[in-house]
Amino acid sequence: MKKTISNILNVFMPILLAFLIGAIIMIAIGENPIEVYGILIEKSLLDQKGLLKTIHTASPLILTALAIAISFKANIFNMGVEGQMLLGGFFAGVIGFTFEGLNPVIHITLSIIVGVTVGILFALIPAILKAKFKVNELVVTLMLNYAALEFVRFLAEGPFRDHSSGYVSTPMISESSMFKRLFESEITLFTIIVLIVFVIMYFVFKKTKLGYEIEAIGKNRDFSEATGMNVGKKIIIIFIISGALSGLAGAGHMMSDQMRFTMSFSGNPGLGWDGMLISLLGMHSPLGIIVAAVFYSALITGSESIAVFTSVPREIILIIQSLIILFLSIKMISKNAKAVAILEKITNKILRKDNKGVKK
Amino acid sequence: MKRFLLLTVLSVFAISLAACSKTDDAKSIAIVTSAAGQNDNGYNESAVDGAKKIKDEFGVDYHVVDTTDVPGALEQLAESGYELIFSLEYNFDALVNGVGGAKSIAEKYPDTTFVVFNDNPNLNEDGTVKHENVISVVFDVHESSYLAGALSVSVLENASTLFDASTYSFADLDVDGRSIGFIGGVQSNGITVFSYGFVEGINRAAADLNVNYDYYTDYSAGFGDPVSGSTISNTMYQNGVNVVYSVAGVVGDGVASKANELDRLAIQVDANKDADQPGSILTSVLKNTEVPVYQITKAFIDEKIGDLDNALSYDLDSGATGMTDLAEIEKMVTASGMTKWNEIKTYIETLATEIADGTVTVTDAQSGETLDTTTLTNVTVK
Amino acid sequence: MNIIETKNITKKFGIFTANDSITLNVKQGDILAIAGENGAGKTTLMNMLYGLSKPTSGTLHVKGQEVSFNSPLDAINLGLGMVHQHFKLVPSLSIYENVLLGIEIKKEFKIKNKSFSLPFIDKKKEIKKVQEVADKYKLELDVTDLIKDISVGSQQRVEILKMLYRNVDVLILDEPTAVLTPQEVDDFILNLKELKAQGKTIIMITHKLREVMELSDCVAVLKRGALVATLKTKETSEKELSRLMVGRDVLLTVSKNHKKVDTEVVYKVTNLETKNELGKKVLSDISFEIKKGEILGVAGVEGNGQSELAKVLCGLMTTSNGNVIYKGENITNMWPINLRKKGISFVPEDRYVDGLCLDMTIADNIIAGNHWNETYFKHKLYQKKIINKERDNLKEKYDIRISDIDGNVSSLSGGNAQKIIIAREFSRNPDALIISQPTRGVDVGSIEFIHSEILKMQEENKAILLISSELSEVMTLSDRIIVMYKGAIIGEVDAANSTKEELGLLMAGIKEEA
Amino acid sequence: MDLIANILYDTIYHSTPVILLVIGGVYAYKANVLNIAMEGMLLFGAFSSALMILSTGSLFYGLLFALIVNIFIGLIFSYFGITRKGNVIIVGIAINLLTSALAAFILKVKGMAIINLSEQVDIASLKVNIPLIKDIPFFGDVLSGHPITTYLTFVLIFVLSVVMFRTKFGTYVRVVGENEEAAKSIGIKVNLIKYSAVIVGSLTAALAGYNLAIERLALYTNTMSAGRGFIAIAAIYCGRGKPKLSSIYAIIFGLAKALAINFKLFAGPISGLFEAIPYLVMVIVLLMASYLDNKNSWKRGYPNE
Repeated sequence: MKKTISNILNVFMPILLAFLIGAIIMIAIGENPIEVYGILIEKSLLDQKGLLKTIHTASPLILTALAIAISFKANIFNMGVEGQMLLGGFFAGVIGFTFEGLNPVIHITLSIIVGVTVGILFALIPAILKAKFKVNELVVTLMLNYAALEFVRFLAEGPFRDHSSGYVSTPMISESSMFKRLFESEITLFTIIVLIVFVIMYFVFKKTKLGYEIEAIGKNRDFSEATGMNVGKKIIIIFIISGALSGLAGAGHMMSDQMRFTMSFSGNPGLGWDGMLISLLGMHSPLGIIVAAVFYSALITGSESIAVFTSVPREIILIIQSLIILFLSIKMISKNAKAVAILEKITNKILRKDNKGVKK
Repeated sequence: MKRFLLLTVLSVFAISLAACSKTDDAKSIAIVTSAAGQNDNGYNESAVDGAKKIKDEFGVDYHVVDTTDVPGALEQLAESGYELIFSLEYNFDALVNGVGGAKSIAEKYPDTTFVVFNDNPNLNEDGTVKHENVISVVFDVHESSYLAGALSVSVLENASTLFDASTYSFADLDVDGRSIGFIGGVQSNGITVFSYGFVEGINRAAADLNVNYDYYTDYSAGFGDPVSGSTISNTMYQNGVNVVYSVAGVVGDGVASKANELDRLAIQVDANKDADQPGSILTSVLKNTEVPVYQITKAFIDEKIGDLDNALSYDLDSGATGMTDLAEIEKMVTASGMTKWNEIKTYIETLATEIADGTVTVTDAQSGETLDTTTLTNVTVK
Repeated sequence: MNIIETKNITKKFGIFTANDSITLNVKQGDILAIAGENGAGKTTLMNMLYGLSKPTSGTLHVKGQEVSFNSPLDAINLGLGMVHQHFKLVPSLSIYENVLLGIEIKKEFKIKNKSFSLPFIDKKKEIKKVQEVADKYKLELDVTDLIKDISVGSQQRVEILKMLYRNVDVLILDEPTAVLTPQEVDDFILNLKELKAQGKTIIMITHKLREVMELSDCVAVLKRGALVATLKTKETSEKELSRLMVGRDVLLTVSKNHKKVDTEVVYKVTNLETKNELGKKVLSDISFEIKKGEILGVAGVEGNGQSELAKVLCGLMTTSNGNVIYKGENITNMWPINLRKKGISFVPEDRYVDGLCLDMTIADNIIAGNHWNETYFKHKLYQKKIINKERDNLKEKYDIRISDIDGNVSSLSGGNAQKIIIAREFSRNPDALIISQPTRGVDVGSIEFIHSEILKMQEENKAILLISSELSEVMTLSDRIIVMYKGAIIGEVDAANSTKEELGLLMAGIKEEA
Repeated sequence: MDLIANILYDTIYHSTPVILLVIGGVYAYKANVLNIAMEGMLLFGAFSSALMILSTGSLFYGLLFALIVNIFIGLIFSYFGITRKGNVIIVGIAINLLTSALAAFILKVKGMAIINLSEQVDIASLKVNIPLIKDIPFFGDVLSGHPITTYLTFVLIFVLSVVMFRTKFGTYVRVVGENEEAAKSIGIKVNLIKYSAVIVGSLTAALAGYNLAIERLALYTNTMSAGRGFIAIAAIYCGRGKPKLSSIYAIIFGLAKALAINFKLFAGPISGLFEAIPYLVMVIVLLMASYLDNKNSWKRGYPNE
């Protein structure tokens, strides 16, 4: 009980504290934080259209967060989710605009396969470097993100440029490779695909041999090697899954949201980095990730509303996001803190009441 | 701890109350800026200046939105009742065509007029207008770039007459100094339109003076990093380039500061930035969004917006594009050089007239034209 | 005169009481032994004496003054020095740098009799001063050697030198003989007696009763955090002490019947060789064979290649030469998973690194190494029921005491944690076992149990390789013993007909001329 | 100036900020704290010095302010990563995001997109022309005409190397990184040493930011750090934390960047790809360093880094 309470507090305290600091900053520049947070919440969660948009925005983020989670869980730092996602999205887009008039099912499937494959291939570079040559994957993936960004920039400016566009952009993907909008909202079939992938990943994490091995490798690499879990091979598998999820995220973002590649395809700080925060918020567990993803994308859609309806710079949300990560990095409340004990008493009381109710 | 929880609960309540009570403003306009943001000291900022002017004159309020989600912002603004929205970002798909089977935003909000810039996406294949409530604005920047090109050559060829010898340290014209550079953010029609006009202007002046010029280009500087502007222009200047024209947002600030450092010349773009590095910026090629914002909003206030064309083109005469008044560079001209300087100014004016009356046609990449390099008799493109 | 007194010292970690109201007096010039099982609270007590932690309640008196330490520095300043069981040395630094850590001598320059210190370290002066002290106490060290190049025995002398240089009067030694050869232990005892003669007071934590009897003047026995007895060494016996420590009579040695072993060779190693990162051979020309139903013991001072041998045999390190043959099949350099599939079990030397995953549940630790087995992962899916059942079976069979059956391994004591490994590896019904340091840091009761389990495996005709730095363990359990020295086998003896002295000489690298 | 001299001059120019990050960053590395917040510290060093110079016009105040602000960031990093034992990678990422968000936010509140210091700073006058050397053909072009921080940087390589290996502080840093328990047992204040090691890095990062924004361009923009902090981490890894060796890797990056920029002009349509080269060079360098490290290893398995 104590552990659960302190775990919950350790997620909520950082969020509250970050919002509090955000409020202080807003007051300092003479704005009304209550109004700003009001718009944030109302437009992203309370309004039906906004809520569906939030869920739509959350879709690729769930995938990048899972991509981060599977690697971080194994104590492998694949910081290259951003790059893998960019390349996956880009090449899914290339398939999207190269073909025209295909059967939508075939076209969409083909684009997704290409996006996923590219994500995997790009993830294999750090994977092989790590598995075969023990090169630090953290630094390599950080470097490769920049290389990937420059590479797609080159492709978007050169070979795959939309000649009619005034800025760096590839042509718009064909109608047949777009995910159709559902319920007059921004939601598309992609969200449903994400949910299916999520269920599969939940299963992988919780119920399979791979999930077991990932947990062991993450918690004690020497132990895993000694008990015959061939860590090198597993590193490659983890990177492949991570890359596939990232590639799928990029492909889905392309085909359900962006429809063409521009230099702001990934947003700021980028779907991969957002995914990292979500994974952290959700403590690398699948269920946690899905809650965190909705919360986080509410922040994103809400921040756009802030830009539209108030004069507070949208960057306030970036500040709040980074503060949340910072505060999340530590345990704010220990299991033995007073607050935990008090809350435990309260919950116990409530639970006991419920129990009585059931018995009667 | 309890206090925290209480605070949250309370704020959520307060928030919901506050948020529900937003009233619609009567007649107010919105400007959705491009990625560079409203403080870019150029393209976006002059649009905001136009709106400010309107506010001062007619009291019509304006709202500026910096966003990464342009379609989302357009929709939210239209939804909340704005009737005139300027969208400065190059992002038209959702507005004009609709994506993923959804209705286009223009169609969804027929009572709102959307103004887009730099392109005309609002045309069907057969040339008819798609949405009556979308106005596209293009600037004839190829023409102003043409003038800038001609000015560059004229100034370089007469540098020894115009300026004090110690003011600039130009590369020797007879060695490799007859070189001019162009730095673009990306390789796209929106950028090459400047470059083509510029190089044609160089060619014109070079031909008139019977000299030959080298033309260096780089279209990969991006729009965000002045450092890359500084380094790329440095390589150009080190290779003998005496004037660098940059069309790449704040990248140009890096170029201008490099020009200042090396005592050469730079040409800026969008707004009048001549005074940023006095004496080092030859001129700025204006893309003055203030003019269309002001004019269109005025039409909107007068309820004559329906009379406007769906495609507005702003040429040299409109004042929305052109060169600056050259006041900053003129300060560098010595007394003895003034005669020559006035000669050059007259020459440029002649060229402007020739463009206006159609004697000279400048390649317009914006409308899909490509540069025919064989016409560049006196320029070698490197 | 009492140089140190503790009055009702209590230390609590959360709800756990590590030291319960301990009152202890140490006379100046005495050698006091503190005996007790692992987890009895010996180290906690010493850490408080040395300023590494603070008592929850109670007071500490040094030389009659009540004191309160905020850091080891305070303890050192009052003349208390400690040598930890795991040496606190920096391998890449030299001896003198380690000794002077924290009290470096800076370069000085003089102007008109006034001296100014520079921020740089005066290496020459440092070497000279440290060497002087080392020579004074006859510690036989060249202080410019790097720690990573010297033997474990020398490293311990460096730790002692560190304290002597700081002029301490009281030396606290935590399990000082664990890493020494029998000969080194004898030298060490002489060293301590010399220090005592020079007026130093010594407090020694140990669970080795032989040394308690041989060395100390008095002995304090701790059990579950409480002081159960303080005795004069002369007036007690090993047997009494062990009963006080464990709370019941303990078989100090298991009896083994040296039956005739089979002639069938199960496990064979020929000319095995491997190198470290610097390209230096750490194993050279290792050859041996193990027959069915035989325990081959590997003795030697730690750091003579035993760890590397175990690593190579477990598949965690590759060979640069040589072969491993198991049941006639060449299994050299196979990955751990394949070795396990072939029916070889491993008990690694460092149980918390290679043997267990502290942050995983007991059940998950139980199936590790067997996780390729379809029973536990049918269609690659986790079979929770089967796995938990297996866990409960083994818990019963191997007498593993667990407070929270679904908890993590980190909640278990050393002995019970080791039993999990033993249970996991022994229950697989392997044909060969590679066992390293099976009872290191394990309480007396568990040692007894583990030893009998090993012998049981022998009864079942398994081929067993037993690597241990605990000489008595190797001697009581093995049939034959090979001794490793500097990465090679220096000699082989028959366990039944050898003596501690004979093995001790081999361990020290001295080979008797035949 | 001919091409080779130009490339070499640019190499020094592009290496300088990375070297600064490296020689400060090695301290945290050696103290066993992976400081990937270098990126954010670099950016904030640039930002705070530019902001201060904008309002006071004084270069000195700008640098001083950057140093103070960066000490503060170093303290935040240390508090979360060391005192509270948060995962330093996550703390680092948070600091990187926070610094760039704060800088962007402040600029927006002040109504600016970038900070342009052309009125306050004259870059040409900041360049130091070394008498005698500047007149030597070729070498003069390469070695002379850099801002003062550049020369300071090359001096600092040796100074900080001496501090690392010859002084008490340097020794403690290495001891803490190698065997924390040993350090504790003789009363070294481990956290104090770690804090100091991190702060050495934040100070050189402030200097690097000052060099990048003020001396080179008289400009600040939100994207100007461009991954240099991560490059520095890569260089530190390759050089195993040795100041001089790591600096050499930083120079390799500078060379790759200089080559990429100088050849871009002649590369035509593929010039865009050149931007990726410096990053790929670092990956290859990492691979080689790692290969050499593990060439003789007979151990299987992957150390937790």
